[in-house]
Amino acid sequence: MTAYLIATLTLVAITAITGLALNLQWGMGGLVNFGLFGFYMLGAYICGLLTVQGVPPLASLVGAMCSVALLSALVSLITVRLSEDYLAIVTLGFAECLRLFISYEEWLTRGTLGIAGIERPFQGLVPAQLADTALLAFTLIAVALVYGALQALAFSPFGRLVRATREDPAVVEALGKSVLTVRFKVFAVGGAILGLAGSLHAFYYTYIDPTQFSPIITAYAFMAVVIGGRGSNRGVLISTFTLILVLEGSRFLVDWVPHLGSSELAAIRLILVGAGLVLLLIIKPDGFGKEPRSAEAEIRSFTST
Amino acid sequence: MLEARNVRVVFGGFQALDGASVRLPAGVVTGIIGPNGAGKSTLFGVLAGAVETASGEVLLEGRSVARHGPAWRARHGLTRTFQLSRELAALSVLENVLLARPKAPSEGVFSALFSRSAMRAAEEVAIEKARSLLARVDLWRLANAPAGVLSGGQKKLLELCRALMLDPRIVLLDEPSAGVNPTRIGEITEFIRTLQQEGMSFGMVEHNMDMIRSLCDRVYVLAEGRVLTEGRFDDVVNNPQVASAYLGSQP
Amino acid sequence: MSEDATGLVLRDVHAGYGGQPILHGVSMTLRKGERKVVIGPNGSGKSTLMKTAVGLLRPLSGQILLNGQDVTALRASERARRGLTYVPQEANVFRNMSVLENLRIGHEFIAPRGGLAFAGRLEEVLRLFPEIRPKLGTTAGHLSGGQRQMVAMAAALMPDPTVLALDEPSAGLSPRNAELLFEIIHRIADSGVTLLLIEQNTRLGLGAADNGVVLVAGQVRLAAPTADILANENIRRLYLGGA
Amino acid sequence: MPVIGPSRRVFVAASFLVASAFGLSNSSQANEEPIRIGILAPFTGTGGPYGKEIEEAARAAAVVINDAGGVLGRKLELVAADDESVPTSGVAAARKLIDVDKVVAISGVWSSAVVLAVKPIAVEKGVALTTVGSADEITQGENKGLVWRFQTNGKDWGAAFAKAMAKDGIKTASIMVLQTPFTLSTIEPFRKAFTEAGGTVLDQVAFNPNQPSYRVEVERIFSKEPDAVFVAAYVNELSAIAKETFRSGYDSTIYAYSNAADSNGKFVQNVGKEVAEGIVHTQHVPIAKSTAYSRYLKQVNKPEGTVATYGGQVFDQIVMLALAMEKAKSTNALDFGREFPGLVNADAPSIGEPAEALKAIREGKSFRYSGAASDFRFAPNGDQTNLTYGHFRIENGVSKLVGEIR
Amino acid sequence: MLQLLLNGAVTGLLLSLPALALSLSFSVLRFANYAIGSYLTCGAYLVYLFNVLFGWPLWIAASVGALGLATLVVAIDYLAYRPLRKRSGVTLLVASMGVAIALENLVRLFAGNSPRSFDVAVARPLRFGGLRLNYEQLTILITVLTALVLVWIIFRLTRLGRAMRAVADNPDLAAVRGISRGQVVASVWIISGVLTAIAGVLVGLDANIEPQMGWNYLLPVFTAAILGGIASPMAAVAGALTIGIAEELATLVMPPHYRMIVAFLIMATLLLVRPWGLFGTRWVTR
Repeated sequence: MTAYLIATLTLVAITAITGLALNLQWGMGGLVNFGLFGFYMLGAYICGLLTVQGVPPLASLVGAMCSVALLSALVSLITVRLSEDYLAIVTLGFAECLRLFISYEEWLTRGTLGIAGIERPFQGLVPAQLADTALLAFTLIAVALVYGALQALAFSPFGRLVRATREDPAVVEALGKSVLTVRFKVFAVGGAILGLAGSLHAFYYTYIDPTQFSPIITAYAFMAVVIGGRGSNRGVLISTFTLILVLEGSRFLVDWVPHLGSSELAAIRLILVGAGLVLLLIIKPDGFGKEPRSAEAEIRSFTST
Repeated sequence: MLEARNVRVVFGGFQALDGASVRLPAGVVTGIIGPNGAGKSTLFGVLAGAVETASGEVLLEGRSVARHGPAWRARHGLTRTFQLSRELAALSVLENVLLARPKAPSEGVFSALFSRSAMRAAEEVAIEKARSLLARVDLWRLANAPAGVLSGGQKKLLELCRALMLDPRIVLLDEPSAGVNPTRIGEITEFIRTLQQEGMSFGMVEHNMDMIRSLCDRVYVLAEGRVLTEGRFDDVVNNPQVASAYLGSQP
Repeated sequence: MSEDATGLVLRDVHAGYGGQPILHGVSMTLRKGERKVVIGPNGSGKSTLMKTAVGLLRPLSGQILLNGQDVTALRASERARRGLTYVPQEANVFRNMSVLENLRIGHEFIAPRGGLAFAGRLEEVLRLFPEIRPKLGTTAGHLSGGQRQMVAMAAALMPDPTVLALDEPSAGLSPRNAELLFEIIHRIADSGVTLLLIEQNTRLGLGAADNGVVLVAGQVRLAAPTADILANENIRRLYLGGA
Repeated sequence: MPVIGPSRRVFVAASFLVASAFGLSNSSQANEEPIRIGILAPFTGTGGPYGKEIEEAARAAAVVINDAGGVLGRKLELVAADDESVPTSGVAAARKLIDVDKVVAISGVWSSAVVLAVKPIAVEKGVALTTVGSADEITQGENKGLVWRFQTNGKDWGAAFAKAMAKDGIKTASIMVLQTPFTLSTIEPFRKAFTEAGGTVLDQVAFNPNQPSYRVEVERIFSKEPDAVFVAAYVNELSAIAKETFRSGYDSTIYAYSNAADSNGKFVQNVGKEVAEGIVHTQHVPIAKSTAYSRYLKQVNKPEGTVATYGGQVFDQIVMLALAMEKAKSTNALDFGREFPGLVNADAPSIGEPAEALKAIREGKSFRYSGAASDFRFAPNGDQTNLTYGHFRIENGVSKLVGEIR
Repeated sequence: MLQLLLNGAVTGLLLSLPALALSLSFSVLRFANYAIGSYLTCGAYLVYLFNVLFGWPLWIAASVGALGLATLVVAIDYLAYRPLRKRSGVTLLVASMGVAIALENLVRLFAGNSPRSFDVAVARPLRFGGLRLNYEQLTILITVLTALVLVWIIFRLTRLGRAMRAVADNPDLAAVRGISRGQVVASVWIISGVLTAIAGVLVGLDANIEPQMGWNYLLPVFTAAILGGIASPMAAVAGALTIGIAEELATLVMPPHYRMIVAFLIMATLLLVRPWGLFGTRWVTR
């Protein structure tokens, strides 16, 4: 059971990082990145391909973060003019095309066979029995760093600027800030975080293939942010935990309801997951947290008309 | 100072501006009046760089700025307010104003992550400046409130503060008095006059003739995308053509 | 005064957004055929009052009566069917539909079926607004601000309402257009419709009404004939600016 | 098809009695915890159509084993989990099976991608992994004798198609292949064998899982009018492609995997007799004439002659796990995993009835297990060898065995 | 080439019904209903139930099934979307993801995973010179065109259509003009339910009936709707035709498995030139 909890917590942590990245891009920045899973996949693939080439895992991770950040930022240049819905579909289309490319360009990515035997960071240094625990520790550190960095950003003038571009890009332009630059940075930072999450995915599974990456990753990230309360990093952490708890906990259903076939139980489990999600949205309208402010003036009197 | 030459703007077949030319000299308030749909706001959009022109030129301090967007122009001393207030509703009043402070390295990702004390110091300076602006229009008491809860008039004032936070040399005011409590219009007028006397230049679209009369040296009258006439306020309002197109029986 | 003689009554209405009250106990009575204007500084709750009166905002407490019946719990669409129509301040026409369609929509969901025929009403309304007759085929979104205001008012008049509520008709209009519009409002009022008006431009607003209500900070500060309000130095100085 | 004769039945009953007596006499052992085996199957997602068949077969085998006294005096207990046909969910489910349910083996795994993702964990945790996945990579690398494939590998299967075509006199063929590790693994071997036998491959297209339509691919491949088209796909895609081919007016013969073109009769039921007519499929046999297979069909109440390839293979997995544990006298997969080859490769009399085989082990008799899905042998790496492929043709809605390919 | 165009046009028409349903509900409710794919699946299975298990002729089964789906869709709106109506479009989008997961698996629970077909024999194609047109394509062509004309008539010429367009244009104004939003919302769901069910039948005829059938169409449907300009329902049809034909013609220059990339590139380019969609009007938010 402990081993299972460790593995599940690692999963929570990776999902949390993905959720945090989306919270920066969509929660704060208003950029509906439906192609999130594509950047995540790219992170996993770059990291995976580098490690199997013999590059040390940590270096691969950094490489993945940098290259995904760069590519993500480049995509932002193309999409800067698009409004919400169109940005969503263009990023989604981009990610799907990327997945096709990875599935078919076998010379580079080994196609649908995937990449096996990905080395984890510090693999040689920890005994095999503690490998999962070590990875969990590593992942949790990553979550803490990402969370810290995003909180710092959220409370900084940069965070304010990002939220302002979400509210009204034209105003931001009129105030002398380039919306393109802000979006570029948001996509780059978000891309780096997604690259990190993807790399951790590769480390966790040690085997990656194109079928592991689908829009469901994007969907989970959106669920995490919406349930967590848009803009709140703390809320995202709580909601990812809840989300994985629901998803994984429902696996134990099979043990409680023994007289139904497994096909039926599997279906019931996913029905409950779907219904639970809707219910959560209805009964928890504000999510788990609230959006931070960049500056609170030292006055508390608050009147409104 | 700021000049538009023979500007044409077309929106999907509709001629919003049809060869309009205006000059906004330094240190004065230039008024732009005209009936609805005359293209006043479009003209401001062109001057500020938010609206693309089909032809014509925009000169800022003598140089053509056609290829520069609103952000660049704002960094070079030209900013604007909007006809319908565009406050950032989810941000606090203070944040709305702080946003407009001149571009600084402390606004980047790097300083937010690795150079926080410098960032904070810069913030404090900016907050102090924002405080003095907001206090002047009696909004400081609402500094932490989300801008969305302000009334229409307060939003207009917030926009004005936001524009001034940039330390601009020219501000384009699009109907600064619309929706503002009449008693406060006088204060705004005084505020603008003070700033003008300190050397700031303004362009102003306005329907409130009292305000135009007391602030503007020169007035342009726009109609159907063209400059109908220009001149001193009194000359313009006494122009019968203007009266029939725009002013009606008032003053 | 008996209640059947009244068009619209508000009794101790508290209303606001997200639980935050903006109106603090507003009461007023609009008699049949009366023209009433609500004025007051910005943020005093004029628009909230209007939205509550027509049913776009559910009051937190209080009562609203229309033609003697309690309509507090009814939605805007149901109040419209009982004779209260409304012209919002902005976005007051269906932009992507033709002027004729706007007028038709103004009529067909409110007028009782088998009641006044559309064609007849259209003629009557176009007589009030001859300016829009040539524009019937135009998409409403392509009209100028003043023309839109007219189409919006025409649409609101189509079902022959008992009470017409206008939210700042002069907003965004040039002085000339605002005056033209108020000429039309006079025409409408003369046709016998009960009129509730919110106006920023106090000079025009008070000029068009019999009675005025001064709203300050969500409360009625003064309710009096317009002539009295104009004569009240205090009110003039505090709320009406130089106008 | 041999029917279990009376003597055999008596024997089964007898062994049953012996086994229960054995169980009773060792009541202390009978009280012990059951031995748990995880069934990781695709109950939802692309592999959904096969999940039920896999689980039923595993349950049938467990009943047979438990009725024969269980393993080492303990009952087998199956814990099923849904891998949603996706590696990530597969890993999560596998971790739960291993760490929470403490299974000694994970069986049934259908998708090659899921196997490849689960394999590192199984190997690390010392849990046996038996699969019906066909990708060559599954058995490659360090497996510690834990990973066993109950399916032909793609290489042999591809070659079998070439041979079937050669026998049918096919000169020109084209290929439509679903982009998955399993299906792709059959393509190159097929091409090579087919070309070597003098055939010409005209064209090849790959397509993606879950495409809304296959019209484009069908147009492109069939318009060149090859004698045959090798459609490497599962039942969903094959159904859509077969219908599309028919209604587009093309006549090339379709060759497909049996698990797609028969699949418990679902294919014909789905596309209709007319469309299915003449479609050729191959699969390793003898599924139709083995004792173990009959036992399986009887246990799941399916009529004789049903082609349920994955079912047969999974049935074998559970039986083999039971036999291996019994033989190794251990429930540690690192011990019993190594017994797999010995159980089928021995030069000894064949036994197809699981209960009999169990008894033989307990009695120390030498034998070899002859499986339900095939009379297979194991190579040291975990691949099955010595497979015979059935060459079926659908005639009037029924699969007819027209020959065998070795 | 002509064959490719024909096939592409038919595929596009097939896409156009759910795309129309999607943008119809978007224009009135302001959220992109991710569950449209599973609605399609449910529709197909309902019709399958009547057609195969009850043995009714397909067209009767389809009519009853379409009404059944419409009821289901309205019920889902009542249970899941109505309590969230005041919330942002993305919240509703996420809710519809939940609905999609639940519905798809509800189908699985009752119908299992195996592919199924309607009780309709597959026939050889009609030939016009070199051009082949199969019966399913013909059915699609006639059904979709009829449905589109009917929707157009409802939309442009009826009281209900005006009410729908009015709510789409300006919900608050529509309310004060006496239009009951609840009724319009229900009508929109009924129409989109019927359209989606018809699409489900046509997809089932074209390929298989299986729990994932709608999911497979989701991306093309969304692409088509957005390409047309998601808030303008009739333009979604044009978007769908563009996607269908573009994907088909793409195979002339690329391997078929990459045809989505071409469709994507066309879409991206079009959106860069016309950021508000191919035929849509500029989105006014303020």
